[in-house]
Parts: sequence; structure tokens; C-alpha cells
Amino acid sequence: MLLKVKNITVHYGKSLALNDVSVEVAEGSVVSIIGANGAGKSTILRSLSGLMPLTSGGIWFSDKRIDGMAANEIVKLGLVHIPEGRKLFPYLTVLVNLKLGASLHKDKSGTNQAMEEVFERFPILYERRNQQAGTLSGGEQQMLAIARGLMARPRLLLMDEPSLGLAPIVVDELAEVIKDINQRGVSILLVEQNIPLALRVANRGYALQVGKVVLEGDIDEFKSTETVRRAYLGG
Amino acid sequence: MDVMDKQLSIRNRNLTKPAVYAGLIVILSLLPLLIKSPYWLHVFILIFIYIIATVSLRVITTSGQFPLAHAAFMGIGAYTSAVVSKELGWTPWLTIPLGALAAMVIGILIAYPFARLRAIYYAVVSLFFGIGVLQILFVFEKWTNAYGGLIGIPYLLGATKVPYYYFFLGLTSLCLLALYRFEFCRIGTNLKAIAQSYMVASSVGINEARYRVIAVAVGCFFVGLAGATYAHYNVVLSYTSFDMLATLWLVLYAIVGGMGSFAGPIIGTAVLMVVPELFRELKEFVPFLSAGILLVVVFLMPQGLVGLPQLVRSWIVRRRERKAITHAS
Amino acid sequence: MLLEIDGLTKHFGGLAAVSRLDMQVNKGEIVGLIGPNGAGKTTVFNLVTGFLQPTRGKVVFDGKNITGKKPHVIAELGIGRTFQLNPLFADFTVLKNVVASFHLRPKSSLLATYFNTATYRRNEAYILEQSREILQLVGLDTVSDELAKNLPHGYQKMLGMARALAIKPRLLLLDEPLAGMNPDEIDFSMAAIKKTRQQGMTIVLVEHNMQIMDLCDRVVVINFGHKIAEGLPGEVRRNEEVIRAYFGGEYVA
Amino acid sequence: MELAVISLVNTLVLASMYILVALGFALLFSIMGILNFAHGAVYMIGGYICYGFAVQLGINLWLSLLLAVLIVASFGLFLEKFCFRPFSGNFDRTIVVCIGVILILETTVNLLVGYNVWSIPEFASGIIRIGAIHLSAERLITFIIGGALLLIMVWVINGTRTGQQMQAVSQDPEGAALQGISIHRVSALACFTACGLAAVAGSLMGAYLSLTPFMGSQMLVKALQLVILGGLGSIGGIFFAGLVVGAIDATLPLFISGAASQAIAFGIIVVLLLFRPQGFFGRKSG
Repeated sequence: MLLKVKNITVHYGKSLALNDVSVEVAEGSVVSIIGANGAGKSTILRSLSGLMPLTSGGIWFSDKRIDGMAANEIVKLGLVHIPEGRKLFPYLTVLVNLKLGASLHKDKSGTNQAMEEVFERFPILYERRNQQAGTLSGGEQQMLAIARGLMARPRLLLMDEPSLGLAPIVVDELAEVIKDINQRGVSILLVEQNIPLALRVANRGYALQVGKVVLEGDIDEFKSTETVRRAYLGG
Repeated sequence: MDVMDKQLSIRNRNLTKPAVYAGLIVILSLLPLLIKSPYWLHVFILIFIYIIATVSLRVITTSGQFPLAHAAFMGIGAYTSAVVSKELGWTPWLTIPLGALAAMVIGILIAYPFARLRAIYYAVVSLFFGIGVLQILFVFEKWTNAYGGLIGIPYLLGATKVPYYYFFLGLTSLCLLALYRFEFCRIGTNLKAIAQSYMVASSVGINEARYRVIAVAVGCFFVGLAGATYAHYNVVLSYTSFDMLATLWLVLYAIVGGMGSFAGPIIGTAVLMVVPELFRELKEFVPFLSAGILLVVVFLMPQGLVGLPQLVRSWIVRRRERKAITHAS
Repeated sequence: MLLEIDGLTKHFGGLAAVSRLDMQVNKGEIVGLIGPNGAGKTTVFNLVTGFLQPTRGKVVFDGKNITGKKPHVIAELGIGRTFQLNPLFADFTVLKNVVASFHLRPKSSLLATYFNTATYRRNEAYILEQSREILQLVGLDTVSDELAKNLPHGYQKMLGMARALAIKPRLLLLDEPLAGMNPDEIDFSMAAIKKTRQQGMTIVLVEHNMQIMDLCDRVVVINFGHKIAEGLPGEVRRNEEVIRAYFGGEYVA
Repeated sequence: MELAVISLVNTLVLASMYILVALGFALLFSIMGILNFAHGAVYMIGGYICYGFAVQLGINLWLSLLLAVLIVASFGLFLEKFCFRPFSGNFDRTIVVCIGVILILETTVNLLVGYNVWSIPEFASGIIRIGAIHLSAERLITFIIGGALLLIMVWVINGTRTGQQMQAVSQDPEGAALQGISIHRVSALACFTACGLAAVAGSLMGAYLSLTPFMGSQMLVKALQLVILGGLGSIGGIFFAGLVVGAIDATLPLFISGAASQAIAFGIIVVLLLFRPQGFFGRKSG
């Protein structure tokens, strides 16, 4: 297992945000976590990347225990988090945003190569490379956030609601990008409210409700459960 | 711990608090019989005056505004009253309310435009205002004698300390009573509501701008009163009593005591003013002492000095628990 | 007609968050305003309640043009609202949150308040009683002495609604009243909304959770600031454009 | 003509010194969320340390300047770790900490050299003649050092990896942490730089004017003016505001008596801010 999250409990202030949650991501797979607003999906990712302390439980990334490590240390291991709301640096150019994504890597040639690959995959970002990130459209900003994440050369990419505020046609494009990244050997843990997107790209799914995992399984089995259909597809 | 607090606060509300206050006033009333030193009476009188100033500062902060011009308003009260009584020969009994009103009016005038500023913008712009308004003293040098210091201000109660002691004990008690009522009636509730979320407050119909202005008006009135009475007690005024540093000290008294409660600024003022006087022999080393108090409070007492009893209580509880655990094992 | 929105438009920088929106709400109705994240629903609420000034367009409440009025004035006219991220008077108790929200009716003058007159005391006693009633309605009477910030998320949401009710509104705007609630809380909250409605309240609500549709008399769907559909909940559910907006092309059957 | 040139030169000298201090102050604010009220005091001890080395110990003046900068910058590291980091973003408590620091620094200066007015020897002496215009070399050197440092700072902030990381942290600290940027390291660096720059300004101003215990709070007010007028988060804004404030300070006293010009200067600034709370170049927010 690339990532093992074992029985973690997290408090947000005094209120319980995650209650005894376990999640696993196998090397090379795409795992989706679905659930309503406030179910605790983002909290899982934030605890994984060291932004949120655990009350109990543990997290292992390729057999190394990472809970309690600082956020920037965790990135070094290849676990890269693309946060909700993108968190770009709006007043810096696209190019600088991408360079900052490679903050940890000292070798220039590797960074340049990563940059080339990124521009190859997102030609629009090359066109806009000297524009301030804040002036891009919503879809372009999301692509930049993903591209910035790739600059860190991740083994596991954590994506938090990448479809937020995107037009349906851009969401389709996003699905292709996710599949493509995965095919090039990056494992992905995706958190989504857009259920169809989440189900379309994943090999495995988890459903979260008020801080607890209520359902998990391989994607076909997961999709067909009555709970998922009724709760999330409104059918 | 919560249960304990609740019991305590219920008991407080019934009897303890008024009893403590009454006791305190009795002790303070008897103090001049014990302390014959005019120097110490002077220290106490100054503390009374500054308590009015810091408590009135806190009134404004309960509305979520952080003014950094409060000493300047004290100066407006002081100089207005001093100059009018000196130049026109009016009695201080008349000019003191005039000084307080002057501070209030100027407060209201700036409060309206300032009501659109939030957080640190409010703090910093009011800081500039405080510095700028003080410069006006130098423009009217002829009356204020700002460089050399204004002298020849009429006494309010003559030159001996004891009458002033009782006057200020009474005045400060009255002011505190008035401000206490202000904070704990619905007006104060509205101010605190605005401070916690101005969006929610206006969504339930609280006129944010109006209440912010009211808070400033009341705060400035009382600090103007403190300044004006100070002028006719001290009978010498120097602008350094009202500059940026003086404002920052008022803020410090309030924060060190604890902004979260009514008693905080009172305790903060008393402690930070008395301690340096107790160690007067240290002379130029005294500021280190003050700095030491500041640092100890800021690092160890997040609630300020008023939080100390609770801090000690929880520390004792924790110790007891630890002991119980070691005994058990 | 209680609320009439006419050609409402709001630009942020160059982007239109709301674009030429028309919408009517009749007395006694529950209208659902739905749409994907970022569609502009909350912006509509902020425009109606005066927290944002519209670029163009008009909002008429009960025959009165309220476009561009200050939030507290609009509250006084009778529009109560909750917030999506649900800010609270966090350091007040639950009861005090509601009591503090009873600012408008009955109202005491500043002097009466300060000098604690008989009228003021009578008003406050009445307010206390009413506040307890409202807390009972939304089911928070058991936690009325807790600090608001210590409440679980779902309870905080309901407290938001209790607070909005305290201004005795004629129109209630609820921004995602079910977000972050567990199934029990959702049932409870829906029941509370129903109860308020039975007392004659007109309600407009924004929500993602499709369960809410069962409560609505009418649904307005917006996406990217435009109205894309309007009608009975059943109709809207089958509307192709709506399905596409929510789920992307694949799910159009 | 001569008057115009003199006031222009004075404007540039004052502006470059103000900007040096304000830039550091702004760095600390945008990166750590700290309004460093002790920044004026840091500037003051910079001057006094330089004075101590140069006059009391008789060390070479330029070496003294360098030592003063290094000592004060290292003191900045101490401040970051023990005084700012625990209270980042907490306005009330940073005021208390900063005033504690001010008290300690000022009292130390008082104990060591007393509260008399001293002056650091001139870094350059003589008069430089350009056509009909006479300029003191001291002013010129002050402006050149100040201007050069500012250019370097602009290059560091915009052109280097470290500077970009600083900007990243100030625009979105959490986003920056997720890129593997160590916020502590960036904060420490910002504090080191900010205090170092303040020490340079303190030493130069100590030679250009004189050393007084009040220079700290005067400069603090200038720094606040620049940062707020320029607009929080805008470096261009600080430069522009620096020139405006420098011009007001260098020119107004030529026409109106000192106190009135001060009152008017503050009046102008307060009114400007009421109409444009986000400053000249501020990004629209908060």
C-alpha cells in the first residue's frame, strides 16, 4: 500500500471532524472520497498533508509514518496536496507559480523537464505563462493548480474538489487530465462533491458522512449500491 | 472545571461581587488615614484617573474598534478645560464638563468617517489622527505653551492631596458604575454583537455604524473627563502625557489587565502603575521591571492578569490529577 | 407578491456573478434556489439583503423598492437571513444569541435601555420568553446555556435560523440550511422549516441537498449567474439543462 | 531653483531612508501578520550600535556600520523566534511584546550612553558642486547607499527564488506550505533582512541628522504611513508613498511653520486613507 490511513480521529476546535476513519490507496490507483459539504472530506486531506493535527490514529506513506510531520516535510516525500480553492499565488505569474511548485527540488534540469512536460500537457498555461495567476479563468486556474502540484514530482496527488465552480465541459476535460496523470504513474486520492466525476475516474470509492466512512469498495460494486444512487444522484 | 466556573459565577452574581466592591471602596476610603505620604497619595490619584481612561478605552474596543488615539482625546479634554479656565477665567467646575464634551464631539466627528474602516486600518488611521491632532497644540502655542509646558492652570480643590484623593475616588467609582451599566445593558450587548460578527449583527437589524459611533462618543467623553480633571489636579500639562507613547501605554494597561473583562483594565492599570513605584530605588532600571511584567503576562497569561486566578486553579487541579495518577500506579 | 427581483445583475471586476435575474416569490411559498457551487446563489441573497450593491436591476419587497438599502434597514423591513458559512455571536450563549437578535421588536430607546426603565424591563422579559419559544421550535432549548462556539455544526446551523426568526421576519432567506448535517439533523431541520412555514412564513432557500426539493413549492435553478430553469420540483428534476449543469453531459438519459 | 533642488535632494534622501525601514516593516506584516511596533526601536539601536563601535571603540566607520547591521539582523532572528512566531496574527499581544522590546532596548541605550543627543561621524564629507548647485557629500552618500539597497531588495524580492517564496508565503501561507516552502525559514529570513535594513537606515540617519532616543518612534510612524498609504502588500506602493511622504516632510516646513506642517501632513494622510482605505496601490480586500 502506498498510503495507509489507520483509524484517525480529528477535532476541529472542540467539535469532532473525523471519527475513526481508515482509508487506503494502492500504488498506481485512483481513489475517490465522496460526501456532502461538511462531511469531513477536506479534513482527511488536510490531516494527510500535515495542516491538521490528529487526535488519534496514524498515517503511513510508503511504510513511513508521517503524522506529526510538518507540511513542507511531507511534500518532500512525494505526497502533494492540491488544496480546495486552489490556493494559487494570485499576484505572481503562472511561470513563478509553477517554479514555486518545485520549491523542494534543487536540480535545475529536473525542474526544467517537469516544466516542459507540464506545458506540453497544458498548452494554455504556456500561452499565459507571464500573466498573473489571479487573472486566469476558473478552469485555467484549476489546471494551473494541478500543474503546480505536478511540478513537485509527486508519487501521490491529493486533489480537493478540483471541479469546484467549473463549467461541465471543463469538468469533462478535468476527468481526462486526471486519468492521464494516473496513467503516467502518479497515484491519486480525489475528494469530490461532483459524484459522476468521482465515480468516472476512480478504481475505488469511499463515502463519508459526518466524519465517518459509511461505505467503501471497488468502484463497480460501490457505484451499484443503493445508498450511493439514492443519496447522491437524487434518483 | 466548567461546573466549578458556573457555580462560582452564580455565587459571584448574587453576593460576592458587590460585597468585594463595597469592601474595596471602604478600604480605599480609609487609606489616607494610614498613608500620610503625599507622594503615595499622588500615585493613587493618578491611578484613579488612568482607570477612567483605560476603562473608557475598553468600551470602544468592545465594539470591535481598536482606537490608537485615546491619550490624544485625554489631551483634548485636558487642554480644552485648562486653556478655557485659564484664559477666560471660568471655574474648573464648568470647564471640566466642557473638556469632556469637546473630546466627545471630536470623537463623534471622526467616528462617522472612521466607521468604514476595519481592523488594523482603523487602528493605524486612528493612530495617525492622534498624532496629528496633537500637533494642533503647537499651532496654538500662544495659549497652550506646548513646547515649554502649560502652567498656571487653576486648581480644582487647592494644593493639598487628600481632598483630591476623595474626589477622584468618588469620581472614578461613579464613572465605573456608569460604564458598567453601559456594558451590561442591551447597548453593550449590541456592541459585542457587532464585534463578533458585524454581518450577523446587521442582518438582525443592528445599525452597525450608529452603534460604533455611540461607543466612540461614550469612550471619548469619559477619557476627556479624565484628562480635564487631571489638568486641574496636576495644574501643569505637557504634551508628552498625550502622545503616541501615552496612547500605547493606555492600551497596554488594558491588555495586560485583560481586555476580555470589565475588571481587566482596572487591574492592569493598578498593577502597572504601582509596581514601578514600589521599586523606585532602582531608578533607571525600572523600565526593565515594567518590560518584565509585560513579557510575563503576554507569554504566560493569555487572558491577562484577570485570568490569573483561573490559571492557578487549573494548574492546581492538574497537579492534583497528576498526583492521583502517580499514587494510583 | 412579496418579493420581486427584476433584472438583477452583479459584476465582480469583469465577471458577472449574477446576470439579469428575474424572480418572484409569493406570500406563503417556499422557493428553492438551486445550482452548482459558484453559480451565484449566495450573491443573490447578498444583493437582496443589502450586503452587496447590485450593478443593475431592482429588488422590490412588499411593494417597496429596497435596492441598495443598508442591511439593517432591510432587516427592519422584515427580511431575515442565515449565512452559508454560518457566522455566530460565538462568545455568547445560545440563548443570548437569540436575545441579542431581538433587536427590532419590541424596541427600547437608548435612554430607556440605559436607565433600565419599567418599559425596558418589560420588553426584555418578553424577549426572553419569546427567545425560549424560538429555541424550542428549532430544538435548541436543551443547550440554551452553552456557548455558541461549542455547539456541534448542525446545531450551529439551526441557531442561525433561530436568530433569523428573532427579527420576526415576513420573508426568510436560508443559505444552505442542511449543509454539514447528519441524517437525523437533516430530518429535524426540515421539520423545523415545515413548522415555520405552517405559521405563515415565506421562505427562499439555497441548498445542494436534493432532499430539500420535497419541501419546495417552486424551484429556480441558476448556473453562472443565469436562470436556466424554473418550475415545480418534479419538472425541474427532469429538465435536461439542469441535469447537464449538475452532472455533466454523460448523465443526460 | 536652488531651493527646488535642495528640497528635491532632501526628498530623495528622506524617502530612501523611510522606504528602507518601511520595506522591512511591510515584509514582516505580509509574511508573519505582525505589526512590529518595535521596528522603530530596532532602527534606533542600529544607529546607536554603529555609534558605539565608531566613536566609543574607535573602529573604522564602515566596519562599524557592517557590524551594527549584522548584530541587529541577528537580533531580528531572535525576535522572530521568541517574540513574533508565538503571536503571529494576534494584534493585542504583539503590541504588548513589541512595547516590552522597545522598553528593554531604550532603557539599555539609556544606561549605556545616556539620553543625550549624539551624532555618528559623517560617512563622507565635503561639498559636491554640480554647476551652480552645492550638495553635501553626506546627503549624496546616504541616498546612494539607500537607493542601492532598495534596488537590491527589489531584485531579491522579484527576481530570486527566495524572494518569490516570500511573496508566495505572503499571498497564501497555506498554499506555500503545500509547495514545500518552510514558512519558518522564510519568516526568519524576512526578519533578518528587515532588521538589517532598519539598522542601515538608523546608522545613516544617525550621521545625516543625529541620534536621539525619539528617533525610533518618529521612524515607526513614518513606516506605518508608508505601508498603509502605499497599500498593504504593494512594494510599488511603498516606494510611491515614500516619495510622497518624503516630499511632504522635506517641502512643507519650507513654507509653513513646523507644527502646522506636521498637523497638515497628518491631516492629508488621514483624509487620503478615509477615501482610499486600501492605500494608493492596495489590493482591494478587508
